[in-house]
Amino acid sequence: MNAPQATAAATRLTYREACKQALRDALLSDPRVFLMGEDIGRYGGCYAVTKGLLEEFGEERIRDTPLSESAFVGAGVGSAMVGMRPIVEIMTVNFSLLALDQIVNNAVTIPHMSGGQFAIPLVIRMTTGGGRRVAAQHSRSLEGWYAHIPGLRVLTPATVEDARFMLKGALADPNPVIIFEHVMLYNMEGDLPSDMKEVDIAHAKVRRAGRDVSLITYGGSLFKTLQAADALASEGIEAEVIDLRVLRPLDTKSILDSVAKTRRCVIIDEGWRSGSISAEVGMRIAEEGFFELDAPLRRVCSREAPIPYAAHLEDACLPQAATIVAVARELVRPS
Amino acid sequence: MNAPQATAAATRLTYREACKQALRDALLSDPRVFLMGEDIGRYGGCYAVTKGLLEEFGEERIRDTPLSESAFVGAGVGSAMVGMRPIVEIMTVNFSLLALDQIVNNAVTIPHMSGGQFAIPLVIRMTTGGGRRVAAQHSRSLEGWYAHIPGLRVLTPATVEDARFMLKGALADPNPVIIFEHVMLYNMEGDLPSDMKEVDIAHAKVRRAGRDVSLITYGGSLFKTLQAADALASEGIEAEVIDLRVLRPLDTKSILDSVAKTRRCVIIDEGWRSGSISAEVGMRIAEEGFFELDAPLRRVCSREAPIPYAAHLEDACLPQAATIVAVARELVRPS
Amino acid sequence: MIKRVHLDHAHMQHLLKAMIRIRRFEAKCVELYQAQKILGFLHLYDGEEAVSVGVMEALTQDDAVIATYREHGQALARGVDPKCLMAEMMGKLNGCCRGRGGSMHFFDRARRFYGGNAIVGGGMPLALGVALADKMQGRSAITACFFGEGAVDEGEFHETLNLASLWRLPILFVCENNLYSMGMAVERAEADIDFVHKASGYRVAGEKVDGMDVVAVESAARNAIDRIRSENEPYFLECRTYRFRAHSMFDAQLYRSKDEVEVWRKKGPIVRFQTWLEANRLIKPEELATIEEEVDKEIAAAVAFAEAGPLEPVSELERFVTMEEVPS
Amino acid sequence: MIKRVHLDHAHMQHLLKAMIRIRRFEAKCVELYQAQKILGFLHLYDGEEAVSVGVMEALTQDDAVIATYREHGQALARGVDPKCLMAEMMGKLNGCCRGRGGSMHFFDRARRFYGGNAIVGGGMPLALGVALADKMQGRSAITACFFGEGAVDEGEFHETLNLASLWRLPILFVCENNLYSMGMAVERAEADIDFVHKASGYRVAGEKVDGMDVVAVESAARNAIDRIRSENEPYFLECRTYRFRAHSMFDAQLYRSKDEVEVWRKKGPIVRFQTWLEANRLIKPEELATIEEEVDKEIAAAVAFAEAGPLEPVSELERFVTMEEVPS
Ligand SMILES: Cc1ncc(C[n+]2csc(CCOP(=O)(O)OP(=O)(O)O)c2C)c(N)n1
Ligand SMILES: Cc1ncc(C[n+]2csc(CCOP(=O)(O)OP(=O)(O)O)c2C)c(N)n1
Ligand SMILES: [Mg+2]
Ligand SMILES: [Mg+2]
Repeated sequence: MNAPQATAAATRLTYREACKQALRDALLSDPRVFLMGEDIGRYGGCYAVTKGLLEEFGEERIRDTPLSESAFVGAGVGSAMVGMRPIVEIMTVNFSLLALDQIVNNAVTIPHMSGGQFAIPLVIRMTTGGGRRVAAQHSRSLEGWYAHIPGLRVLTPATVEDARFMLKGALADPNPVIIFEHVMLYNMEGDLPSDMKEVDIAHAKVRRAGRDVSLITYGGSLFKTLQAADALASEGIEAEVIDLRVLRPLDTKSILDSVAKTRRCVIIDEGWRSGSISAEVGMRIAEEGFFELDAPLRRVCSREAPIPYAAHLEDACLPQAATIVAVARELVRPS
Repeated sequence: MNAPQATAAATRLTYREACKQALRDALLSDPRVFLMGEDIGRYGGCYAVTKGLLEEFGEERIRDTPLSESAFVGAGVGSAMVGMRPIVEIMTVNFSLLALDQIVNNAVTIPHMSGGQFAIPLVIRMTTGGGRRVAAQHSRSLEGWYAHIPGLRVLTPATVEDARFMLKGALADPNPVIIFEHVMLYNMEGDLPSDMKEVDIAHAKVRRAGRDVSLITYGGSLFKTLQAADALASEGIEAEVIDLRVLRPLDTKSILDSVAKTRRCVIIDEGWRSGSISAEVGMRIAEEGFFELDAPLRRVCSREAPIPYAAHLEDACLPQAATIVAVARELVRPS
Repeated sequence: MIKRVHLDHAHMQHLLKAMIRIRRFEAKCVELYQAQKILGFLHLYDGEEAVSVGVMEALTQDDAVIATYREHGQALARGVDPKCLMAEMMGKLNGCCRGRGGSMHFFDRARRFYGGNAIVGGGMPLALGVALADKMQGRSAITACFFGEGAVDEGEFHETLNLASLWRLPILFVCENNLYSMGMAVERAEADIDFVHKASGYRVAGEKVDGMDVVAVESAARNAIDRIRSENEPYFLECRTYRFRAHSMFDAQLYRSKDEVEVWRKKGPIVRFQTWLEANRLIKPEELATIEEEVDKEIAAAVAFAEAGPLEPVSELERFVTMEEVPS
Repeated sequence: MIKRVHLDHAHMQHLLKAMIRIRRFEAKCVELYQAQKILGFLHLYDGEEAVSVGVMEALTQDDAVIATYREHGQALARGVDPKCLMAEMMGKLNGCCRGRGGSMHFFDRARRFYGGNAIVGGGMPLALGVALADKMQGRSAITACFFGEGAVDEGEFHETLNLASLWRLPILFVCENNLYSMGMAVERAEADIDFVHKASGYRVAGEKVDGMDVVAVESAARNAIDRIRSENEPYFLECRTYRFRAHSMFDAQLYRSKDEVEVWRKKGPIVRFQTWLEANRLIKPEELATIEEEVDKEIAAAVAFAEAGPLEPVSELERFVTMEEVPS
């Protein structure tokens, strides 16, 4: 899972390191920024993202919390109402279920319900996704759920660039933003152009241009999809790969533009199929791009089951490049 | 919102009364059944559904719980593992966010993750929906979210018949089942054929046959949709109204059959549009019924905002018959 | 006990008036509810006025308040303009939340009133954040966090008390123990109804006060706040009180007897304080009449303001779903 | 203290063997992990063996167990077959959950072992249900609910203790206080580290026991269970213990010193009990050798069983997502 080699004017670093630099930047550039979460301090971060920040910024700004997801997320909301810029880490999306009341009933509701008296400039980071052999309760992909909630911005950095700079955009947003970091990406290396200072947090991005079929995806599935696109290219099928990047608000235009060109579309999503964000992407095409389509829409999602521990079963649950290739091929050249 | 008058062989009753009779039946016919929830006993039920049951069945079986959604839902899961048939009431879907960890991480996960050692025959009842002028935190429609979770059955009784008999089917299901009762339906009256003993909990139902457009809906929006169909009929447009009844597993065949006939489809859903169950319904059509479609898919959903208190604003947020009519008309006879 | 309350003539009248304001404001709300000008839920504070009035007296304008969904009294006692509140009750654009929040969701940024919250216990974690932000920004404000005794059953109570104590946050926890959460009597919901003892399980000090005695509440709140400042840690105040009316307008009150309610009514905070003032000749009949008259005028003005208020245009429905900037 | 433990020769050897079994089973797991035959998380119980062994001794086969995600020891002490556990660790079809659960999710219906749970605190509400169902069905079983001290911070702890007490459920709460939740020292996470006091806030009686002393734990558990039965209410047992190894295999242990670990290691439950037995000539060197040999054989057999086990066919992946019937 390596991106191309660094060019002269670029630095090579891991996704993990990119996340950390982003946090460090934020702490350095704005005294209102502080971090809260389980084991972000002394332990050094469950995925080592925050390692060293406690030593650099101290306990006031790098706040280890007890196992109290609801309370510390709510504390983030409250502090955001009173002028701070909290960055709250929930170790994994699985545990965020315990904090959902604070996110849904408070963070995203108060600005509107108070008639605009309060903004909630809160950033929540959490990991998502499977692949680590840690079984059902630790492997969910629920970012699609969050994309259902008005008032939230939902970001899914898939590249080192996005991991490095999406946080900056999120902090500049006066609204609650959730950043989903896919667990399997932390060790991935990539190049960061040295003149890069920010990325936009509003648009999808074409990661590979193509004319025969659109492969729309995000997060942890991006590299599998790019791999699939390479394989398809060797068969003469030119796939366009769209990285959604932002699950809410969805960048419908980029989706439609691609489909208008390719007239065929496969959506790849690590969430369970039914009611996933891939359904929404497809539905938007069926609503607004219907006459551009030459073929039925297709999805490659996770199997609709709790993700098992055994490696071969987990692999069978998650979207894989081979499946993407097969589905796209069948769509372009029906057998 | 009244169904046609009672015929000779039918009883007229409210949806509320139907829910209560269903609970009474269950308690009478199976000693393993018991109820837990906030204010279901002494108070008589927040919506008076359980009124009288405490007096009839006693405190052991009608268990008032403290305000501890996570604990008493979890208690339901545990007791279902050990031979009971709990029916847990969560007052409204809004509060179910506090119990989501128990539902997602335990109730639906344990059967699969334990390799089939345990079933969780748990029924959870909750109200859903808007229309009562109780503002954002009490008016959500999150049943679509639950429909995303493998292992759950999600039922949305919209008629007195379904309110009366879906519970029986739910209790016979060895898996966790959530029944969503729409708050605005409790006072609705309807006829119950006196020879009726059960309803199926696997299939959608055609509530009105038609050839020009399929209007697919469920729960609280059914009657608005039927009203819209009547209005369309007066304009010469014959709409077919499908009541999904079961949001998970979706009855894809009934959806596709209807669309194959009408070739046009509007989905009506009180959930927020993006990432709603209506997206899934649409996506299934776009995947499996694409070549049957003559027109883009359409949705009528709630506005993507927290639901405000003020009546005119709330009404503007929710799907209404007039909007359904307008969208369907435009689809059938583009202006 | 009363050591910290400076009970001069003006202050006594002020306390009485504040309670009467709440009582009459709500009586008017009931009328408007029956006339269907107020819709949805209506949770009356009738009987509990001394709690908010007493506690708010002890706060300064710099302090912050987290309210419950039964917050008419909390908002009025905090000094939120009755006009905006009444307009909010009636769903008008000139309401404190543009008519979007209604009875359960009053917000007033200027008065640091951080919202009614319709999720029981849902406001408690917010209190942590408000207090933490004040502390981190060097303000010496106190956050008064109101909650019913029913909220004590929720996990969020537990997590919040622990964090508040651990982080030594300046929070005054105000438990409005009116003995019921909807129809659930406190001893049926709580294994231990000694809340001060429960608070000690988080090393949060506290005390129980007669929530029907406005002076006692104010005094206890003043002491509590002194202690929060001197010890640099949160404090827990259980105010024993009682709700005279139904939980909301839909409640048949099957869970308690009329007699029980009657007994409590006699101990009501207004009747008690007023009787005491009268018995001790601390208020003249004409002063009382003036208070009542002024309150009635205020409320009439609030109703007029609300009636005259426009509705928010439907075209603005989506405004503030996302904010364009952080208000300052 | 030891009054309820019948410390005869056989029992002493049994306790020692049970602890050694856990220790060696896990040592083998580490090897297999390094060989990448076990994947994912691996949370070792190394140092805490006395807690599970002591508590499980006090249970009968009719009693029920709710475990944590650090449950190798809990499962072995409960008598779950090491073969099925090892196969589960290796993701095999002959594992106790067909290889679907792995290290954090052992289930064994026959032994009333209701699951490891990877959500901290997530098992506690289940304990309520299990105990309630037993009670309602007229069984006199006890439910032993294990949790780490980190789970005490979660709202579910609070809600569960309250309900257990309120409904007088026969639950033995076993708090495995190993002083850390991942890298969070207990005194940094809990405002009040006197857990027995905290439990009293729910009117749950309890006591603290030296979790490094297997006999003390067994004795305390037996007394606790007697009390649960006689008083018809739950009981809280805090077992002070220590985790000798990293939290999981990914932990650099920045949060504690090597010295601290070394000091605790010397107090380890096995070394301590074994030394005591030896010093008092209660075990002969050849008996110890036999125990170790038997355990090693058991584990070798478990590994062989696991190695030989097939993988679940991918075609069965969706089996049991929904059940076709309720197993009986
Ligand atoms: C999380 C949650 N569960 C249930 C409800 C429904 N409910 C509204 S008020 C209430 C009782 C609250 O009692 P208490 O906290 O004592 O406040 P009081 O009404 O007595 O002022 C309940 C159960 C809710 N709003 N939120
Ligand atoms: C709800 C939840 N939050 C966070 C985690 C991540 N996590 C796993 S174990 C652990 C520490 C648990 O500590 P404790 O309960 O004391 O058990 P111990 O590991 O010490 O046995 C944490 C934070 C989790 N699994 N579940
Ligand atoms: Mg109360
Ligand atoms: Mg621990």
